[in-house]
Amino acid sequence: MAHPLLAVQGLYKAFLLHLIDGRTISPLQEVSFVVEPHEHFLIYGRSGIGKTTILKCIYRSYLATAGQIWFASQRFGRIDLVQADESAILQLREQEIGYCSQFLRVLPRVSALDTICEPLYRQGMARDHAQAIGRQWLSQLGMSPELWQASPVTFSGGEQQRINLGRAFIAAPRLLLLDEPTASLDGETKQLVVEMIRAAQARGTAVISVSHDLAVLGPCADQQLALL
Amino acid sequence: MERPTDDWLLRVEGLSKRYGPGCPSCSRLTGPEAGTSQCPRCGTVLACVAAGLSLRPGEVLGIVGESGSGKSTLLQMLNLAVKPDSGAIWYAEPGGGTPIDLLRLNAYSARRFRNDRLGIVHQRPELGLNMHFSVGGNVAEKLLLAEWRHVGKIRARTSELMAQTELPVERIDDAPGTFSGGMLQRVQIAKALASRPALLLLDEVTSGLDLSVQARVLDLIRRIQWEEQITMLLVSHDLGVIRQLARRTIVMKSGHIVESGLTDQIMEDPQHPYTQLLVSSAL
Amino acid sequence: MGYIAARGGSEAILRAEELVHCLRLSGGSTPLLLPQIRDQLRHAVSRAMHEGALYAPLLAALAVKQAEGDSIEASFLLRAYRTTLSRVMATLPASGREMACLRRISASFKDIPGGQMLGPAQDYQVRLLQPLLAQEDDQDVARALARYQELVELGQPRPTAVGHFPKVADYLRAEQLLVPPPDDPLEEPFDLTRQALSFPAPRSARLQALAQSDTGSLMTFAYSSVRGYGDAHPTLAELRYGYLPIRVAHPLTGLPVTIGEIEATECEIISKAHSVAQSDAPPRFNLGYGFTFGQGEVKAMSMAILDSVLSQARAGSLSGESGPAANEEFVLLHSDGIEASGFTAHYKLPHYVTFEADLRVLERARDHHAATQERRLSRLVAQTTTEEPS
Amino acid sequence: MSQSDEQLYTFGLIDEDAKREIRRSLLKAVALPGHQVPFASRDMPIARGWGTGGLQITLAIITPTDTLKVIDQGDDASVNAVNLRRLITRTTGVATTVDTKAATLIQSRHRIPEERLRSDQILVLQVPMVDPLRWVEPNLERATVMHGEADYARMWVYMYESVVKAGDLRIASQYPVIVNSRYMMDTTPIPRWDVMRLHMAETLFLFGAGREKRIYAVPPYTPVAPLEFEDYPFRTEYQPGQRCARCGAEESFLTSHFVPGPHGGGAWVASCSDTSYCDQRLTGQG
Repeated sequence: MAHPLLAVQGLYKAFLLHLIDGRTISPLQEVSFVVEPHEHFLIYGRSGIGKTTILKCIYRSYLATAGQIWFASQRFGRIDLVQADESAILQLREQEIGYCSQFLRVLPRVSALDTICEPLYRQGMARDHAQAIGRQWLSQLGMSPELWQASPVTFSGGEQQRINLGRAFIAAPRLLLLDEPTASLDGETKQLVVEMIRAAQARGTAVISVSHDLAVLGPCADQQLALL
Repeated sequence: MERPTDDWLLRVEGLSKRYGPGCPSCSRLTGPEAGTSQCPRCGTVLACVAAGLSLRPGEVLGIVGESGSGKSTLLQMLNLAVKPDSGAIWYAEPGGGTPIDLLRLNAYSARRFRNDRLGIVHQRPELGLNMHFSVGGNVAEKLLLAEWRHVGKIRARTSELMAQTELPVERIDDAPGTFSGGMLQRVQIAKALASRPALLLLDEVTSGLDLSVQARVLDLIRRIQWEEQITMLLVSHDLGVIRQLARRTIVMKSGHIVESGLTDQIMEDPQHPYTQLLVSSAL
Repeated sequence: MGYIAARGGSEAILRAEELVHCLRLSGGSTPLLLPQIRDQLRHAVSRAMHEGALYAPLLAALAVKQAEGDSIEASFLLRAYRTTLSRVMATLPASGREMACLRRISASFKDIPGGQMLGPAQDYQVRLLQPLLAQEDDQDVARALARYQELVELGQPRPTAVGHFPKVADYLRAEQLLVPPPDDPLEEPFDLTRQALSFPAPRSARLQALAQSDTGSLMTFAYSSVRGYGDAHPTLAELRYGYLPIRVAHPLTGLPVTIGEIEATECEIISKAHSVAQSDAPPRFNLGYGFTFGQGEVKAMSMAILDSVLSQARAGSLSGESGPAANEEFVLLHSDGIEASGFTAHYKLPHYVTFEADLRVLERARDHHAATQERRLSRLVAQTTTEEPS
Repeated sequence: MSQSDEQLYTFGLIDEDAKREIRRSLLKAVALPGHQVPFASRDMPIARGWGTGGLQITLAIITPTDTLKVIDQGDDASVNAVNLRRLITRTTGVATTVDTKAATLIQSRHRIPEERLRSDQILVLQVPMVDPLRWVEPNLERATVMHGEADYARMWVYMYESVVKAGDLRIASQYPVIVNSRYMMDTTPIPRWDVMRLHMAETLFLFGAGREKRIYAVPPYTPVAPLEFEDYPFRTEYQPGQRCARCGAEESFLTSHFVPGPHGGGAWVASCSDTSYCDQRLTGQG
């Protein structure tokens, strides 16, 4: 393989806060690393050290202040996610890069099934087909069928996180970004997450997770990056 | 920088509109920094200055800004209802049509284009509907301009649209005046969809509605977007509405586009001082 | 075949005309002479002239006589006559400043330069019928003439001012309290007799149309705009009535030559004005202008109010709900008395053909209604029968 | 009387300038079939609304060798027709006729004569209301823009509403048509029976509205299409089995009138509205 799947070079992020007298805060000092296909790359460190900032810069929810993030895209070839135009990013989000936030942000009045299927709909999969896959995922995640048509707004934190993870994994992206995937989960579900990561790797997905939960995710990581 | 795609439906370049005679100081004394779009010297309003944007087929673009920011002027120019002073609105029919500059169409062709390829939903239903005609007649107007000449077929299509927008089909012949605010927005949506437009323009469609009604109208718009994969341009002062529907967002202030980006980036990492203010006020 | 439809025919029309003529004289009273009408029915003559848009007092008196006092008919006769006249030349613009005033009042200031002059005003008359008028004779005429002389002596102006007064509007304009006139005054004015009105209309077209409009219509529109269906707050800057010199350019020298004078009423109304929204100019009053041939004060005032309202409507400086009087098309297209009366009266013409067509359509609509009712009924019957299981 | 008229007035009453202006407007109207051309519209000695538009066109194009026919409601002897004919002949001295075939110039109110008109004839129609869009847009400024953009959707909605509310197209007369696939035109209050006789006709039709100050035209061989739906087609007043009570014509426009009986009472009968057509059929039959 000529290029790694993802090469982060000199990534730096600062926020200029216009409303607070133009003060600048920089949660993330320069960071560089490389992620290979199929790899599980774990970033750990105490909270507030900028772990999430890295993921958001990769996903372009944040605009990096400096550095490059080279991604080996199937659609566009080698592309710098810092500079790529928005429509390219949107296409990459649909087809190649998934993101699982720490908390599920759901659209109100949309059922659990539709929520989990949404990435498949976006990829243009037929509704029936997508929902068949969605149901499989929901039962694997241990969601009882009477909840499938309900809105996740009413779910418990653990249930919401399961939906959140399912949504991220279902699309089988080439790169999956997980933000504290085991937070607010019980031990059994934490193990489920580890299995899901392994299964995704087996299907060809590279995973970058950020966590302070080294005990659970450490053993299944191929590489680790500690932020100090 | 990569140019990954030229696949766009609409491409707007340097679109400007001013009201008033203009003077040499206009551009210096207006804009986001000046905090106004009206020139204090000559009174000219620079409603929209050199706006540029592009829309991919099937995408939803949000335009957010306070009243007077120029977002409605921009929308009305795209609706070919307000003639810009300069700029171009390139349109490429999905599936590889030759791009045309909509501003170069003659009045007749512009009218036809507006009817057949655009749909608009106004904040105030009386701007989009003729209150003297029945609901069915209002929806049928677009079909009639597109030369549908069979009452039976027109009513069948109108009924279909009413069902799609969750309107009671048996009330097809009732006057709009007997409908509630939320239902009137549905009627407007049904009318906008009648010609299967390439682009749907939504102007503050839920402002002024009760919260629960607002939610249902937004759900409807989202569902239609899913089902029809229709390209939408959504103007709102409400970031919550934009967040629910749009994946890319443009922020306008005093006639200028001050920031544009992915909606989550605008929300989580706003760059422009005004956007930061907007986001912080919304949360 | 025994069927012959009722038909008008030439004979009937001629006889109808003769009957009208005879009926006027059938009472056996002394026929009216034109000077009597001109002098004693002054307002009828004025009205025929300003609505007929022709200044010709004796012809107007003839029109009033022929129309038997019907003001719209009299103005119609004058207008139909006017159209046959060839145009010799156009007069130079006449200014009310040069009017030799018989009357001149302002409601905006108590004292105005030159002073208030009531002149011949009916305004303060107690409206009691005067039975003695019924028996006027030559002696009364002589007495009135003598008294008129005395009154004229009493009101004799100082030798310095021969009835020419400065204008209140000029004073306001000098103080920069008035918006500038909307149109370039050098522009060739619109000619209503040569061009069809189209909208938006230039102000010169508006003023011409208003000047020849029906007095009652203008009064109604103006009244509505000040009463509750509009945003007009008029103050009478000045109303003057008197003799206005008329000049033409001498065909050889080009110098202005006075060819005569006309009796006229001129009115200027100022109204609470706002500066136009997108302008840094300070707020100013708006000025509306009214003018009639002869003495026509209510019409001149109504015209000035409407001119002001329409100017403001066009400039977008009206606030609040504005009624029909702020709609230029609506006002100008519906206030010409001759057009309005003609069209209203035309419904006296036969409409057999259109009525027959209407009848056919009504029959179809009634059939449709009956069918709908029947369907509704049978549905009802069907419902009731299904609700009661047999 | 006619002596003094001749001294006071020119041939055709109105002055040559006015005639030229009307003829220019007519040329423009012919060049843009169905389009409303503004003209000054002089004051006439007959009332506004009583045919001043048609009258001005007739006076602007009439020549001393013309043979004139004037009808109202199809009737040469109707009061208004008599009145207009009297004015035109008094100021021009042209020959008049009641025979449609013999006329070179026909001025009419509300009807097109039953006999097929020829290319050497001109029909002038008196128009009360000009703009077919007034039912949906009374404001002329806005209606003019709608004509400019051929934006007739609202008028079509009006037709649709007519079907929905009355079960059929309920416009009786002044039926709107599209002329030459471009402009929507008011057909003056001619009955629907006459509307299709404008289509691809040999004759020049001129329309004059004096009070509204507009002129328009349907030149020979111009397509004229009434507004209709595929499932609700345009229909004329014709009823199968109809028959003129006077001449027995089965294909003509009839109007009803009351005929008193010899011993009091009477009956409603229908006969041809075109009286000269009816009379000729009677004499032809002997």
